[in-house]
Amino acid sequence: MAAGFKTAEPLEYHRSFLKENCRPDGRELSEFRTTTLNIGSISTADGSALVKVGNTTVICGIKAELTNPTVEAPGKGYIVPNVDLPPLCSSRFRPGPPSEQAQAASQFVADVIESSEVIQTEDLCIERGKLCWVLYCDLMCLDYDGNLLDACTIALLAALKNTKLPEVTISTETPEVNLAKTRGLHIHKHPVSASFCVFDDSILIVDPTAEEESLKTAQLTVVTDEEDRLCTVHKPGGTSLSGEKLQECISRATARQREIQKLIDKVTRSVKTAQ
Amino acid sequence: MPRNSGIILSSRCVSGGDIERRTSSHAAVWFITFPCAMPTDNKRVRGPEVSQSPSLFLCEPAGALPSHGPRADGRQRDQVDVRPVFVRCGLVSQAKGSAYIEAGNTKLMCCVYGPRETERKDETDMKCGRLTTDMRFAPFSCPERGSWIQGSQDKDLSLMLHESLQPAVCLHKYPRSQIEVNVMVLENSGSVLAHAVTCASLALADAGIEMYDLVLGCSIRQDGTSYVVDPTYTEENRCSSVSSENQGGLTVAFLPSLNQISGLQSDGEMAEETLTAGVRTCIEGCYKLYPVIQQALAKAVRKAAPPPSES
Amino acid sequence: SRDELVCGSSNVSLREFGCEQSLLSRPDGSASFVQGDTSVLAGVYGPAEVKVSKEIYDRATLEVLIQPKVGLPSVRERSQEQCVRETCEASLLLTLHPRSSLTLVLQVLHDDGSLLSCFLNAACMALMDAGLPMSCLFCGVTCAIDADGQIITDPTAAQEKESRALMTFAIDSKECRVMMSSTKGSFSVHELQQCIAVSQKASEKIFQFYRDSVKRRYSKTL
Amino acid sequence: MQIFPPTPPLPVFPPCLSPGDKLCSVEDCIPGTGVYLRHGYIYSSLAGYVLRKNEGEELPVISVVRETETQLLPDVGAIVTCKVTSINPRFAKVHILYVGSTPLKDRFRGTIRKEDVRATEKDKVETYKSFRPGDIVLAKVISLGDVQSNYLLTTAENELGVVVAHSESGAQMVPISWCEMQCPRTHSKEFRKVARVQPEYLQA
Repeated sequence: MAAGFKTAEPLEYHRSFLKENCRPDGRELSEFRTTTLNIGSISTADGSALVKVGNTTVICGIKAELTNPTVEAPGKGYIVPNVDLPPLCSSRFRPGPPSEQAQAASQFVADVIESSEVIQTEDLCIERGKLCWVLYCDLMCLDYDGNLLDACTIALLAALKNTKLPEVTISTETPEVNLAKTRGLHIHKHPVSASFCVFDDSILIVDPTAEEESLKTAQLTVVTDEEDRLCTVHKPGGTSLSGEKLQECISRATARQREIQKLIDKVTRSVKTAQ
Repeated sequence: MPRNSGIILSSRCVSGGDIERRTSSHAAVWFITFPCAMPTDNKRVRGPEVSQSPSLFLCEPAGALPSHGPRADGRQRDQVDVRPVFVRCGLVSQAKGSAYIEAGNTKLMCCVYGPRETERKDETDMKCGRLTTDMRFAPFSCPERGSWIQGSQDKDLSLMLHESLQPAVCLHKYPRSQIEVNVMVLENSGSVLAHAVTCASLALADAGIEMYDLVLGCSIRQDGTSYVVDPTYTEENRCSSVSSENQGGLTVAFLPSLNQISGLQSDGEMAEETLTAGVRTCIEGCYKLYPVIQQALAKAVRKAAPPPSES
Repeated sequence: SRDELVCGSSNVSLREFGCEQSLLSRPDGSASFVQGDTSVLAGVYGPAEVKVSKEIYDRATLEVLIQPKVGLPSVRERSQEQCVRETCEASLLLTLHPRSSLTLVLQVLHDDGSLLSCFLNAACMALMDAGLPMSCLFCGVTCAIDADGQIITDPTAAQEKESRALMTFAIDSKECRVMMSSTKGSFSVHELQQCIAVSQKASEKIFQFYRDSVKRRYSKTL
Repeated sequence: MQIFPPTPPLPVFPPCLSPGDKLCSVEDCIPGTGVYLRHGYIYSSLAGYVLRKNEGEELPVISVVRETETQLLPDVGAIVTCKVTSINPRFAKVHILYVGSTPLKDRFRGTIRKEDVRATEKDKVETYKSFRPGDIVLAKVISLGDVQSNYLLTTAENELGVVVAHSESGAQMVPISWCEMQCPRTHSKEFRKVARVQPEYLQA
């Protein structure tokens, strides 16, 4: 009869688990789901990564193209992130223009890139005022089971580390692209995000699943980099949060940043040795 | 080679259950690709107005492909030499049924949702269900970056996928409801429609939707007298070296155990007997693929639950 | 004129505030909120008929639309809409109007910095003016950390441009805690706690301003 | 290059079927579920295991079965569990959550008309005295409905009706008669068309 209880009274069902400090899938309140990473699996992209946080799967493909820089910022290239939630990843998304959640996620990723300065857009400039790179970072969710923002930041960071840009020389008027010689991107910072959900204005849980996300009263996402500086504290409304709980989340986020950075380095090394 | 340039004369053959050829061919349509100046799309983060792909400015152009002798990836020409296929079912937790297929570098994923309530109801829905298909290319899936907005080619492929799957699904068992098939191409390295058909029918079977038979897809590329089975992206878009007739591509959707063709799409210009020979080659290609698909399905069913004790 | 209120290391100086209520005839509640040169007009419609697809059986459906001063709303406006909507949902008692719809429209008249906090203040005044049941009031405070680490509250657009970090908080009136936070730029944990403290102090001044303007509004009609 | 981590190898089981496999001819057995008939032969229409059940007559009933008896669609006569979403004097609108015991991933909409609420004194029924939004109700499907309307349901039997209801104060109410429920906290009584609790659901 438990299955009946779960769909008929989802909030009661989750509360009964949270009373014993555990969750329906057996995790503690501050435990992340297993995170697996797969780098460079798309050969048509200049850089790609696939991340699975529990069931939530996000794939990021980066395509570099040539364009001319803006008049105001002649020495800077562009980086254009976009998150898409296709109808494939969950039955709640309909085909058509991106939903508010997809647009909010795109804006979140754009803010994280800008705030954390993960790469300097000056590195993307080829010829000041004439020619520069534009990195289209396309993030797509293949399986939506909650906590989209964490999976997106990890996928983006791993894909940026995997990106190879061909060398471009401007001898005559038209640029010359030499695919043989490629160079990687210089990654200045490693921003990693940790998302939390608040239940009944008090209980704080980490890495919520889609079900837990639908029952939340507030949601908080903290992005930190390796020098423990905060890049984003994104709490889009909901019930208020005290200072101590906010501090609790920040310390959990810094621990998470260490874990993920180790994971990305390990996988990048294993891919390098494999080539 | 930009994705869709040059003359495409597409003639589509659609058949219901048995082979009955109703050809409806479109007039010659000329697609010219502009540097992708997308309409202002204010629902996404926008980059510069116009940007070109670096492949337009390559200092040494890609070498022309040999038109006889072994193919670039070592497979033989004029033989049913299909790329090895990696298939998995049941990967997406949210979907009723899902399948992932990898043939060479072509990577496709398909999810099935339903049967669920139809938004728009009309008379035919009362008696039998409705099948909707949506096929999309990820922007990073082709050498030339595609846009997020579904192009006309994606819509065309979705329609062909729908025509190939519709005869194989027992829709009369799902009155008043709708079954949604979503295919996402992660990487396009040739014969995308063929593998999409196979992947979609596998996802339907994994979802527990009743079907008359699985649907397998195979495609060939005819170049003069020689043909290549399961062509890669470069072979598909290569302009022919010898300009004789019989230039074109052919994709067949085939029901293996009922021995029927449910969908046939061919473009280019071919003589009658070349076309029928091509169809026969494709059918042979599908039979080669059949055991791998059955084995993948069996593994998914076993993983879901051990067999019930024989009563 | 900036009325100075020196507290702790940073001064909580807010620009000249101005607020006018029920200035529009069509919406059920409306308010215009001016912070320095930044001014926003808010209109509230509802509780009204709801579309079947958006209907929630036990509470009202709140929809927020932000219209920029020029051009069409883009991805940034959608993200701001989400912040304002979820803040209002937390403070409104939506279960008292089940299966109905509330629409909040925010029109930017002029943007000279601290736009998101001006949205929040205008939204709160408009909801009050519409007479909707609310569990608590909320106000928006924006803090900027300039190059040498000083915290400026309610910055102008120029101050925002050369600031190292920018944070906007929604503070609720009951426990004075953070309901919404949207940040830009990188900062340390200590700077974050400092900015929250400054915002909480500034929120008391703003809530006092709310009471004064509502008292002024109803003293005329009584 | 595999894109997903490989799953561990599985023990070998008897071969399972995929759609379109020929099972046997019509003379050998009677088609059950998950199979279809074509040109005198029985073919499997599901991916699953063969199940031969012989009930008395000489020909066994052959069917193909998947892991759980996934009743995918609410069909006529099925007992469904649903949640009331809105009520008005003429009918109550519900979302169907369960068909039998299998939860539905996607919600189907249903309607309980006023005259289908109970069997006795059909015309004196007031819907707001029978259901309230948010109640969990057991009902039976009487028709698939036509183009405009959705599934038509009925609660006109004793064991159909409200199973779980929350009172004004939010506590879960206890049924005290076939048409009344009481809130344990405020002891206030509210009218509902209560389902008589089946003996097997009464835990100790």
